[in-house]
Amino acid sequence: MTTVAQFEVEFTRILDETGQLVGSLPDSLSDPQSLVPLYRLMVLTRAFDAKAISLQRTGQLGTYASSLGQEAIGTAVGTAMRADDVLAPTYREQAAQFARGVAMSDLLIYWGGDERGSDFEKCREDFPICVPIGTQCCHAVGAAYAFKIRKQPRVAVCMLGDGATSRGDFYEAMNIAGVWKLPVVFLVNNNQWAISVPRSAQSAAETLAQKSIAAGFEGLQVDGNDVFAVRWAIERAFERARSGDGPTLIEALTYRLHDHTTADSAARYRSEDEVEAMRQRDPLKRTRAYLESQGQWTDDDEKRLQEECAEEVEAAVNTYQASEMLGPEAMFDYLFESLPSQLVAQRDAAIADAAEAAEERADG
Amino acid sequence: MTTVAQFEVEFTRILDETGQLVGSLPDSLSDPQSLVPLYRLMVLTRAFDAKAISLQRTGQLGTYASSLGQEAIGTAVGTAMRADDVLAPTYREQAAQFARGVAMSDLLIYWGGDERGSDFEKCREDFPICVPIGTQCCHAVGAAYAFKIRKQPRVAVCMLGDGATSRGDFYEAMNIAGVWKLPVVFLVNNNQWAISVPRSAQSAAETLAQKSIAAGFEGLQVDGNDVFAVRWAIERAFERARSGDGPTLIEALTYRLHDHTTADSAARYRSEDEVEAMRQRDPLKRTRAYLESQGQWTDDDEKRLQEECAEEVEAAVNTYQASEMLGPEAMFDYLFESLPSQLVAQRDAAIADAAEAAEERADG
Amino acid sequence: MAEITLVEGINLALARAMSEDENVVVYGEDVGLNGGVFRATVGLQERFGRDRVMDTPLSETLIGGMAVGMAAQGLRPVAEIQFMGFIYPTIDQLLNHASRMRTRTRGRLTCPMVLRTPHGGGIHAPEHHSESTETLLIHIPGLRVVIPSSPARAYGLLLASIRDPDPVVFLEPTRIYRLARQEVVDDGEALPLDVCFTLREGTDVTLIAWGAMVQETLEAADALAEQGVSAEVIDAATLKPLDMGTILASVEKTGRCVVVHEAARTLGLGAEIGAELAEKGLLFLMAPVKRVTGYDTVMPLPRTEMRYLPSVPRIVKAVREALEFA
Amino acid sequence: MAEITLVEGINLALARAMSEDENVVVYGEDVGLNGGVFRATVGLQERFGRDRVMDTPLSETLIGGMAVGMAAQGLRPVAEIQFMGFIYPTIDQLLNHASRMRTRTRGRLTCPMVLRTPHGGGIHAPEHHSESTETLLIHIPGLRVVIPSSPARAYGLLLASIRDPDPVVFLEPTRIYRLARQEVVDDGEALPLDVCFTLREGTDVTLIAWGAMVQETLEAADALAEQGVSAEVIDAATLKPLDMGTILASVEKTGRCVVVHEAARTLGLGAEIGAELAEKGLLFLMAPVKRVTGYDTVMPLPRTEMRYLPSVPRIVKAVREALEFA
Ligand SMILES: Cc1ncc(C[n+]2csc(CCOP(=O)(O)OP(=O)(O)O)c2C)c(N)n1
Ligand SMILES: Cc1ncc(C[n+]2csc(CCOP(=O)(O)OP(=O)(O)O)c2C)c(N)n1
Ligand SMILES: [Mg+2]
Ligand SMILES: [Mg+2]
Repeated sequence: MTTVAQFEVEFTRILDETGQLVGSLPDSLSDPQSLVPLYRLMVLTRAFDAKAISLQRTGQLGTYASSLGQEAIGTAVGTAMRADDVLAPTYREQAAQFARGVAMSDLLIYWGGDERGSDFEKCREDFPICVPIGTQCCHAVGAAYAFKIRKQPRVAVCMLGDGATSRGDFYEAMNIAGVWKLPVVFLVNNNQWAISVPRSAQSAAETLAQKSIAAGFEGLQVDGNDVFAVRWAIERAFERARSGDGPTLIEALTYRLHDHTTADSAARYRSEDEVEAMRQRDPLKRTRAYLESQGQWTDDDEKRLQEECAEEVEAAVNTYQASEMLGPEAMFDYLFESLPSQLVAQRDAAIADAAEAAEERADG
Repeated sequence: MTTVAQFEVEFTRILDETGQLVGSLPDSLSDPQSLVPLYRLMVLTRAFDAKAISLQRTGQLGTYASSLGQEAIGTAVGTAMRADDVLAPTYREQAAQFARGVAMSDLLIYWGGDERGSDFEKCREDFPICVPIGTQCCHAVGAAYAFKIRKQPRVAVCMLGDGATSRGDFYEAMNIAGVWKLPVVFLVNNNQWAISVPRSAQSAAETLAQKSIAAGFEGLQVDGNDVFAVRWAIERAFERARSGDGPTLIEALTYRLHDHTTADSAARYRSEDEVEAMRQRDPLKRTRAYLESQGQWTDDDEKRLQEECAEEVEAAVNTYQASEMLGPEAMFDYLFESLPSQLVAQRDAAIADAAEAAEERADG
Repeated sequence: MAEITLVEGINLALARAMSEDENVVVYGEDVGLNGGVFRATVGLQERFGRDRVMDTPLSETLIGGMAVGMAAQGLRPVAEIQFMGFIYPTIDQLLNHASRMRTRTRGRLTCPMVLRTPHGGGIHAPEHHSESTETLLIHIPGLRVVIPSSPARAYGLLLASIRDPDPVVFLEPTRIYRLARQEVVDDGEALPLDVCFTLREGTDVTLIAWGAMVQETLEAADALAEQGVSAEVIDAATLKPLDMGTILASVEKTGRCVVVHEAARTLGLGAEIGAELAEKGLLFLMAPVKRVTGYDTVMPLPRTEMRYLPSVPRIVKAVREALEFA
Repeated sequence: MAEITLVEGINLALARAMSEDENVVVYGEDVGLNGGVFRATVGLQERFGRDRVMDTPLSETLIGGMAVGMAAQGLRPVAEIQFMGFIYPTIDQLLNHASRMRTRTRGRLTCPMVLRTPHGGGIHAPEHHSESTETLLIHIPGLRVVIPSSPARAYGLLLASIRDPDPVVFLEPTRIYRLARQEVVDDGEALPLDVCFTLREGTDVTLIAWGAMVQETLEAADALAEQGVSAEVIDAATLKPLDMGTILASVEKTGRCVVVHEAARTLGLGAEIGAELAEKGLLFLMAPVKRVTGYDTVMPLPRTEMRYLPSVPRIVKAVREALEFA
């Protein structure tokens, strides 16, 4: 018997639960001022989530998936990316999308049930939110391939959940990324739950980071509630990707504090004790504590920030609520670059039906 | 940074290329007489392959996939299995199927284009040959689940190729096998090629054995041209499975000496030098050398064996060639347990059309 | 006798089938402790144990394929795909294996499995959660496709599907999961898997629908009745094999046919019905066969999804056109 | 001007498209050095390099999904699935993403991809290698489905498919890959993606077919001509969107229609044609619309596969039945 391969998976934390540094900050964050925007984005995301939930509860928004407790991950990823990188997000990476320049109103429009919410004004090459779990992995490697053969120093970032790591897509995408050395980063938001299925029932793998071993490239684990650690890991992965060293898998350990979505009741399948314990690991709390300890943050700053965020969110809600309903022709007008003549009759009928329905509503 | 997981992949060889033992035989093979049947099955399989190829070349058989050079794997696997275990084979595991009791004539009937070739008389719970690559992995775990909840000490064996390890099915099946601790063994016949795609282009993973790390269970690598090593590894895996310790992945390193199938010309994409070098590692040659060195085998034995095998194969060919064509009703009669009335008209039409066609042939 | 909803009818049938036959196992994503995202499997894990009601990892290909292996061993897997929009990875296994295992092995191995999945739109669900792509399944030889439109038919058809010795895809119309209550006797009586249900008799036109569209169609029939039009309403229910006998007999009587489905028009099941009428109905068809369907475009997000779905006015209009044909 | 086969027409179009537009990349299993198991991509890797002609790992889900990502970046991926029987894992990506990317993002991202795959039976190939499941693709809104039946149409339609700004599935009839040679001018002229081709004019009956069945249908038309029956033969070619205008005009002229396809009967494309005729043809249909198709059963293994496929006698018989209807 000879040993023909050996692997290790490392875990990294820089900022502990109490807000103490237990490692060194990445160079990009050496200026203390650079930390405030990270904290700000996390707070904004939390304010947005809270508002979205309340809109949903009052019938003003569709089903919504909160990122409560997981804001550090998207914040680190989104702020580390360059403008011309490409993000392939799930429905739970609001912070990353905001950092990319997606308007908060667009996310509301999307969850309000309107396609225009995916027509981002900025980051126009980012993929829209991906609902079919894991399928975005294939898109990310496709984009990464384009970067590679065009010799562009760009990276595709694929975000996915712990549940998504059980999908064949994830594995097939990792496998080709490994063998073609594609500039792509797979970032697993391991929030311990896939709806009601706990991480332990999802895979016997001791870590999700080790799944990249199957594809022949590095996987690492970080504290996902530590925005510095996630930044460190993703920057390292970007460096590898941009210098032609191929993909990286990052598992960010976090916890889904909220129900899966507004359509879910987590109380059915997990204990409040567990959730309460996890609240102590809150990424915002520890970042604020650190900023305070560095003299970078005061209660006044906090108060001002909370107000600013509330205003920004409110403005987004207003934009959302002012958006008019799409016309019936919209079902047809983006299906193909130009509508085949075969569909013209259907389009006409849809327009006529909508008009009749509107008339009836006016009459009735 | 803390190390949170560590893995190793071991390679095992017991019989080297020259026929020398470089490790110890598994207990089940401690009686020298027990080795002869292994050699016999390998020789029989090779004789069968050669005949099938010649039938195909002369228009008497459909496309055929030879197992030339890979006979040790199926031999070890098939002979290690208990009668009530279940095999989920590819199209290239003739030796395993023969060991299971599949009639040689059935394989000819199958490759001759007749469904009855999958209606094995023995091993009636084995899956038929699986052509859509990797899909059988899901079947094997399904069967293993039945064994588990029924508390039967049975094992499902899933055989697959190196190419198949790139399919999501393989990974999804491994993942659930790991987390549910299913009594299943994944045996990768790594013959270095998936049609024209070399192992190196299939995955960046240093070994295919390590792919099980993604699913949280052990993977090991063996010399697939060493029938003793494969037997050792599969017996070990069976023991684990039967004692509730779950799945094992075994990568058996071998080489596809023949074209992918009779429809392929490997000369287009690989050098004769490479093939020639690999011929030196032939599993039959080394087993015979070992048997001879142990005084278990003589030239006479060899001659007799070759004759016996030729006869057996010939008998199978006769059975195959005597098989009559299925009637047109056969298209319908195995679709459902009982044919829905909706299909009766189609069945009648098919029978009538076949009768008319026969008449026309008779007339013309 | 209790008044129950359609989704409760599903639950009742599952429990019944599980208590009758220990080979029945129920699995999928979130079907265990959580009882399914629509509560269809609620209570089953507690009652029948974790060996028989299993939460799987998030692996749809596997969910489809594992059933084939289980069924080959004599289990009766009843697998759930959480929404129809996520069923596509199972097609490989349904088409290449489940529907063929009996044929391929001349009956040596069989595949008595059920794949359940919520079907259709109109519940303001997120993207990809409102699909009605039954065509992709109906076209597959060797597969049965079933969809109920009432609590009683949900109970009876699901029982039949689980007991059937061959693979069945069982679609569940989410929009009417809880729309109405009906008395359902838990007597273990299954319904046949190859007949349509004539829900209302009529003489002027035959309306054919299934799943949630049965509701719209019955309402349209009501509206038409007020206009003096007598509509026969048929719930196709077993989409494959489809009971064309009942449909042809009805259209022979009424002379007119309108098919209603939320699936996209092109090659929705309405196409098969229309084509059968074009072959067998020429002597009695008095009007064009109309199809009121989803458009050949993507199901819109919830804010405008109702524009996509057939509505009572659209159905009434099509019937009026058929009646006015000359 | 060379006389080439259909598969050579494919190869010619691929080479043309690649030399015209550096964004075109060709990938799949064995398409590189090996030139494809049917030789459709032979020589391309040598000519255009390994960055543009790539052998992938054996991962069909990925093959489908990666195209979506490439296309979003402005590449024009032309992916190959080795046989149609292995296309099913791509349906998830085709349906949930490729066909919807433009709609979902209001045109911000698009998906100009082509998925090529060999189609159909009759070549005595192993199990799962003789499929004709175009229905599963035709039903998907936002997807084009194309199939040629001659070398020239292979060349022109494939060029059009690659240049098209939206996703196209391009089916290649293996049975006629090398059946006949035809002069094809490599002039970069594409054919339209939404019109049928009328291959032969006639007055008594309209025969509609596509892919390899065009050959059988033309032979049947010959046989019918000998019997004094004048058949119009239409190659549907672009199965989605289907040019019903040409078909309706033809049937209006002939009064009779027979559709021929090797796909299973139920919800084969013949169903859509039949249903359209049941809606729009009542005033001119003189006979039942007949469908000569594969049966609703599993494509048999090669020894008996010809029993499954429509044959010249089956086509002729259906036409005779239509002619004798009164
Ligand atoms: C392919 C697919 N299957 C099922 C679902 C339904 N579903 C939505 S979210 C979810 C769980 C996802 O878990 P995970 O990947 O951990 O992400 P999280 O929601 O925890 O962020 C499921 C099963 C889906 N959207 N897509
Ligand atoms: C899903 C699927 N894709 C493609 C094919 C066509 N094909 C047949 S064998 C083969 C290569 C398989 O390679 P490997 O798994 O290494 O097995 P081997 O043939 O080398 O034993 C391919 C691509 C197939 N049969 N199934
Ligand atoms: Mg999760
Ligand atoms: Mg191989």
